[in-house]
Amino acid sequence: GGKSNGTATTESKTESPKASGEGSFKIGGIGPITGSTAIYGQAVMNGAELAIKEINAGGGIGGAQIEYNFQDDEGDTEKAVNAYNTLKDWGMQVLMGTVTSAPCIAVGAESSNDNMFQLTPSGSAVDCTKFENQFRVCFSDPNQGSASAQYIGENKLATKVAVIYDSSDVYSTGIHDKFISEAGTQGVEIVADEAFTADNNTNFSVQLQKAQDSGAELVFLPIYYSQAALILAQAKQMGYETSFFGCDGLDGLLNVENFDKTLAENVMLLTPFAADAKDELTQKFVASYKEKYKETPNQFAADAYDAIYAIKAASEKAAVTPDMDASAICDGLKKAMTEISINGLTGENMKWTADGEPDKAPKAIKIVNGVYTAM
Amino acid sequence: MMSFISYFINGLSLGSVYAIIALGYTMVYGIAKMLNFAHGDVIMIGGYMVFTVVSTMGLGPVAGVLLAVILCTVLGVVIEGVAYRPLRMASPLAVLITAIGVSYLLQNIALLVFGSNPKSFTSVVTIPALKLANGKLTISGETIVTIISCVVIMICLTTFIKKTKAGQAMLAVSEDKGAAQLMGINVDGTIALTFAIGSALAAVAGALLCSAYPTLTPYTGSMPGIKAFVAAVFGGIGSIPGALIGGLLLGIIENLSKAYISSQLSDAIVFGVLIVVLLVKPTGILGKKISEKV
Amino acid sequence: MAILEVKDLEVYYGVIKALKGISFDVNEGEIVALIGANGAGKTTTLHTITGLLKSATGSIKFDGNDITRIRGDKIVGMGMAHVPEGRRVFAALSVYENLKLGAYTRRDKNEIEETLQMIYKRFPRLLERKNQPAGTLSGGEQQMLAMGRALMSHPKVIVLDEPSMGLSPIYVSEIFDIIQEINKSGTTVLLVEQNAKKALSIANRAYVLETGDIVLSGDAKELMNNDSVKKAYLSE
Amino acid sequence: MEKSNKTNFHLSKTLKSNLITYGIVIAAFLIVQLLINAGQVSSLMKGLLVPLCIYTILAVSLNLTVGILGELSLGHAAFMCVGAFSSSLFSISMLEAIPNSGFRFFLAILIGAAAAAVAGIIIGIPVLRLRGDYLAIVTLAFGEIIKNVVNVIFIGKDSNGLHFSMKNAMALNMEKDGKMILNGAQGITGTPKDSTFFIGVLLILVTLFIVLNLIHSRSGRAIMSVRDNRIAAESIGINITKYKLMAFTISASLAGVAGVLYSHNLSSLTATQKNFGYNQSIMILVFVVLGGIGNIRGSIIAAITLTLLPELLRGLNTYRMLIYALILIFMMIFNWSPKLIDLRKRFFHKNKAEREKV
Amino acid sequence: MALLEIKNLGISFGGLRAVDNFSITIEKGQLYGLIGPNGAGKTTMFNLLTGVYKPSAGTILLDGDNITGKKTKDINNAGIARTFQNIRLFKELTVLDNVKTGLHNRYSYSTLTGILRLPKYYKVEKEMDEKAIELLKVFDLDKEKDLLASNLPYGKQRKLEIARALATGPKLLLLDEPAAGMNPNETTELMDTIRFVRDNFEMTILLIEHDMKLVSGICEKLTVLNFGQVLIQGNTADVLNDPEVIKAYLGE
Ligand SMILES: Nc1ncnc2c1ncn2[C@@H]1O[C@H](COP(=O)(O)OP(=O)(O)OP(=O)(O)O)[C@@H](O)[C@H]1O
Ligand SMILES: Nc1ncnc2c1ncn2[C@@H]1O[C@H](COP(=O)(O)OP(=O)(O)OP(=O)(O)O)[C@@H](O)[C@H]1O
Ligand SMILES: [Mg+2]
Ligand SMILES: [Mg+2]
Repeated sequence: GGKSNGTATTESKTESPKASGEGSFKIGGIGPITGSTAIYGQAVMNGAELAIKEINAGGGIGGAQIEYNFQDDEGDTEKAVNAYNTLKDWGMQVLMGTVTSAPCIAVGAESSNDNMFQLTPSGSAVDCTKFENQFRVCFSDPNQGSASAQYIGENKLATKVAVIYDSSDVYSTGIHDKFISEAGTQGVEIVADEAFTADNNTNFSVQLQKAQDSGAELVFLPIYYSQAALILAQAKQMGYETSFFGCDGLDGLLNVENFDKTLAENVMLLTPFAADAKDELTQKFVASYKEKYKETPNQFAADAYDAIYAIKAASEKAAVTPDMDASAICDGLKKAMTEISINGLTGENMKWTADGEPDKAPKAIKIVNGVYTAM
Repeated sequence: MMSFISYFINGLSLGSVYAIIALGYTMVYGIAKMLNFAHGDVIMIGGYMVFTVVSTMGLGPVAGVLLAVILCTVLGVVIEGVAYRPLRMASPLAVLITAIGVSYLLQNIALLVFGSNPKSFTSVVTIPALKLANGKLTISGETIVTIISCVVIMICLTTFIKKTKAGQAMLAVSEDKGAAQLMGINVDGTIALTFAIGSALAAVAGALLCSAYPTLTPYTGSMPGIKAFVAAVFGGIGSIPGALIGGLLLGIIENLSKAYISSQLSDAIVFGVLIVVLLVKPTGILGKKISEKV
Repeated sequence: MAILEVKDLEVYYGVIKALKGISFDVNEGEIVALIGANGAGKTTTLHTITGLLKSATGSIKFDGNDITRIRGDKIVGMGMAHVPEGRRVFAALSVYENLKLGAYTRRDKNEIEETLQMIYKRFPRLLERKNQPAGTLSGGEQQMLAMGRALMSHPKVIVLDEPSMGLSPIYVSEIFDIIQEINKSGTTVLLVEQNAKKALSIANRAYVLETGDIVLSGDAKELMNNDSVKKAYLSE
Repeated sequence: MEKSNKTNFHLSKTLKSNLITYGIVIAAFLIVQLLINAGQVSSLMKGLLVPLCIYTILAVSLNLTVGILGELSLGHAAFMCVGAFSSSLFSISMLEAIPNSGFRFFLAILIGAAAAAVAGIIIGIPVLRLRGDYLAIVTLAFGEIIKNVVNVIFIGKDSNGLHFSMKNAMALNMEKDGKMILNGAQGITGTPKDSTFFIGVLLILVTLFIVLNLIHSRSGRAIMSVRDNRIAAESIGINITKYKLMAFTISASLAGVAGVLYSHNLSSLTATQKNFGYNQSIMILVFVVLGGIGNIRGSIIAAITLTLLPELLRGLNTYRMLIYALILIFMMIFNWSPKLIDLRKRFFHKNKAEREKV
Repeated sequence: MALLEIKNLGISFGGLRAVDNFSITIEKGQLYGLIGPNGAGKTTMFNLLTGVYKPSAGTILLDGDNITGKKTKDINNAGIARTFQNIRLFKELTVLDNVKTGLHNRYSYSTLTGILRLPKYYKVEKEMDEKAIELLKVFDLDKEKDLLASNLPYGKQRKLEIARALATGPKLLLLDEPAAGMNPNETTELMDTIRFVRDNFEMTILLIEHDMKLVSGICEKLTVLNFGQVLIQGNTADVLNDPEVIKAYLGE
């Protein structure tokens, strides 16, 4: 099972009680660990925890240990604000979150007000980095949308493309909108543009049929892997053979328990992270994640892992200390973020701009023989 | 034309899944007179049971479905006995809210036991798909099995209620529990039996739902549960053939409106049609007119 | 021999004490009437005997068995039938289905059929309307159905809660004839009636209930001549 | 003489009960304010103050439909949704035109209430012909429709004025300087944070004032008579449709007010299953039923308890919602089981009797 | 002119002709009885008269106005009020509020006045209270005015239903088996009350009843229904001695 064993949210590690406040950094996390989006929140919670364990074991941030507290927001804006306030009461100094976009925007209004440093691993909507205390690890949606369109166009993957997206999801619509507007300039024709909603996300027969009827050479799936797994299965069922292309949301596809990997053969995705990547960092991360949480990490876990290391790097750069208050730390980190460069799971030489966006290269990956291979 | 038929057939597949869930819903509603909002979650538990038996333990699909039926039946009876029975004589709304509590409970148990990651479900159906018109149209094995199961279940249930003593007892209990007791009917036993049957059906529905749309999360049951509830109302809640017709219609309307009107608004359209149907026929397609003697 | 024995029965509705410890018995083969004003607790007594209500204290014995804590449906299975106040027919079911449910505890198909025919003979209106939903019957027709349904179980003891309510005069006499007849054929009767005069005229013994207490009891004919009974229940 | 005294007593009894209800709200407000001034209130609690007001208003307003009118509605959150979006649209587009935030918020509340009332009438006219569970399912359906439709509306503003589409953001064809106001499923961001605890409490009091005074008036009796016996109500000349619609609309418009508070408390507004879907509608219904159908004070207490509960359970982390579900089931059985009710009644009765003896 | 004039009224349920070719004329101030065997169609007649069912044939004139096929509430406003064979009270309202609800259309203030508690609210509510208590006193229910209707014993519930019907200020009062479930003493009391109502409220009353003591005691005229059709109409004594009536209805 993918459950946490609870340590993630309880306050202190095995450190002595005086560690809290004075001697250690308090990093808070927010995301859905119950409710229908729990899968993303749990991955972030775990990925960050793993990073924190490593850092603490290695001596912490500039010698100070990290205390970690992750709060559930059920994927809801209101609950996210509650979670934020709970963390504030706990004494949070840095916020790693939230996981999903709408809550991230709501919490952003609070955190900017408090001048609390906020680094979201996966909040990809444009407004998630609206304020200057906000940064993110993942790509923004428009960024992924235009990158996908460019990649398809430049590599001449297809000229006729169908899109299937989740119109009730901020992430999916964000990529979709940009992709559509960018496609034209890349010489890519959108022949079918089909939506589904969160309430209606198991039956894709109509959308696939339309894609097929439109003669699309490629189906673009700016969605999460749980729905993508179903789309692939249903396409197979109806005998529709085409190529599929997705973004970072598709990562995790191969790790769906009991998933028939042959369905995903030749699926392409533009993602900064792939659990099967051969580099040492990824392999180590995947191995320890698997050991601890009994499942393969997806890109949410990787984003969170990187987020924690980015906080570490920035903190050390700014030379902030645990006895500073959140606002002072924020001032330091805001500046330091634009000065650091880290090698993470989701990119090498990741840098940040002052408007909070990461600067890293997406990797195009293709699933061949059931494993990710760089294209 | 070809694509229309194809949309239609896919709608039929979807509808048959709604129908099989609606049968269990309508059964429990018709007899126990309660909206069992936890029904969808019993379906989800059934799905996980099949998954565990088939994919984790490696037994055959028949064993999986059988064990799921047993587990869900027990679960249904336990839920009824522990959560609903103490509220037997209370307002139906109190039971409805308790059912919501049970629904949350089942979802969160599943979340803790099975995790939030979706599982890919191996179909329990082994019949090959039916290919028509030179392979241009396919009716999947799941659809065929689901529709046949629906019809068989519908016939069995109808006969059971019409012809057996237990069935008659159910009707009596649904009308007036006190008077039913005065006939010598064991009211608690009859309601427990109703839940047992409803939950067994939920297990079958779970297996077929997950076979047709092969993914499984702790929330798999909730939306189909609501849709099937709508289907049951559509057909006339409490009416067993109504559940079948309601389910099929719902699936077909949903798919056709997705295809021809808007894929984002298909739910809104389905609900819109439901409203129109109920305004024309306030008790659903096959629902009995409730005439109150003054 | 007492087939039904009630001892110190106390029943509450929430905090309202509706029965304040009543005791009475019914001998096998008797007709016993229970009379009393509105709200005296007659219906409550009958409900408690057939298990629709549970008593706080006291005991009820039926046919030698203690049934105080026994489930209502089992009591019916032991041979007790109840024509409830307000008739409580199964409104959506047909007259025929209602009658069939009356025989729920019986097994022998032929015997059931026999009783059914007997009831149709008694109440030809029910035969005429056998497929009509019971809820659309007129008040009196429903009363007949409630009576017929109770008789379908072929009970040892039948408890009747105002069986003549809503019946036309001709049927009132008819119903009292029927009560006497089933009594003759061996069924013990416990009867609650507003029509005290009629009730006392066919009963062997009677109890008078006042606000949850039995205040008088004795031979029916004697009670009929009791002044206070006359004044309270038999005014002409 | 004695009789008329009794009449006064009767009136004053409901009056007393109402005053207690108002008193509880005001006292709660004052205590919280004192604690805040003394710095005794945690950020979590401070953040929860406005939501508590929102859910209280929702519960009280739904109680009007469920408890007083006697109709089961599973779409209450949809009216909240209408109130939230209409008022947010207003506030965002008037951000510059009306710089006075107090006045702007006042207008926003009126607009939210009015929009929700209109939705209430539009939905109520067809729906209220249905009965019981059929009505419930149709309100649920309407709720889902509203939520779905909100998710496909795109509104943008540029130098040429407002643009509107139901397809996607590109279809708006806006100039370069265009700004999205309502962006489909991505909703509205940047609603001014005008909701305060004080305004929330004020609105609770207004809601209570409307609902309680309605109940104890001629129209209120008519509404309750329809609930208790429709046929009898008709037979004494009561216009059933009118009173049903009246109760439904007032209830909807108060939910709209709650929606205004909601959208002006968070800077991002999206219509999801969680906040405006049937899940939320059912949650509000849970408050009403747990607090006692028709019991206004109970609604308030239940709304507050059940909103605080999951926050208090945060320490339990992944087990949080599991425990919450168990507590909910337990509370329902405890509050509603006829056996337990009897037991409680008798227990208190006994105690009271003993106290009186002494 | 007659207060109520019904001509050739009819309705069927499926194949059953529940009321057929029914005509009756009732003068102002009369106390009129409608009797007949069970299932003869008496209650159905009341339902036709009050708009619960729509007649398939015939006309109903009240005070010269054609009210055939009108809605229940409009018929009540036109001046017909009724009670029900199976009691229909507003169970969760107090006894007093049951009657005040009956007064609904006779005392008026707007909903807004009610919510804002304008002076008019207090004035009208006070008038309503007084009027309602006056009515309750007639039925000796004033002491129970603050009880919930459902907590009244059966006999008092019947009386409350009559009080509520009277509160609407009808010209014609329809009572469906008012004495059902009452003991002889209570029935006698009820007879006095009905007479009192007729005299003091200048009411016209049409009642259905199986209790012959009540029927012969207070009804001036009778119509006997049998199988949906009028068997005989006339003065009470004459009708009750009619051999056909004895055979079909009274027995002995
Ligand atoms: N469900 C109930 N809840 C509360 N009190 C009740 C309930 N049922 C009956 N009572 C009260 O219990 C007492 C006895 O009622 P019961 O119905 O047994 O009287 P009864 O003798 O049958 O009267 P009737 O002649 O009116 O049928 C009455 O005071 C009545 O108000
Ligand atoms: N809605 C209906 N559907 C079918 N049959 C009906 C309906 N309503 C009444 N009937 C039938 O019409 C006949 C007349 O019923 P009604 O209730 O008017 O009788 P009644 O004269 O009032 O009898 P009682 O004295 O028993 O109350 C009955 O035989 C009844 O079964
Ligand atoms: Mg009684
Ligand atoms: Mg009648």
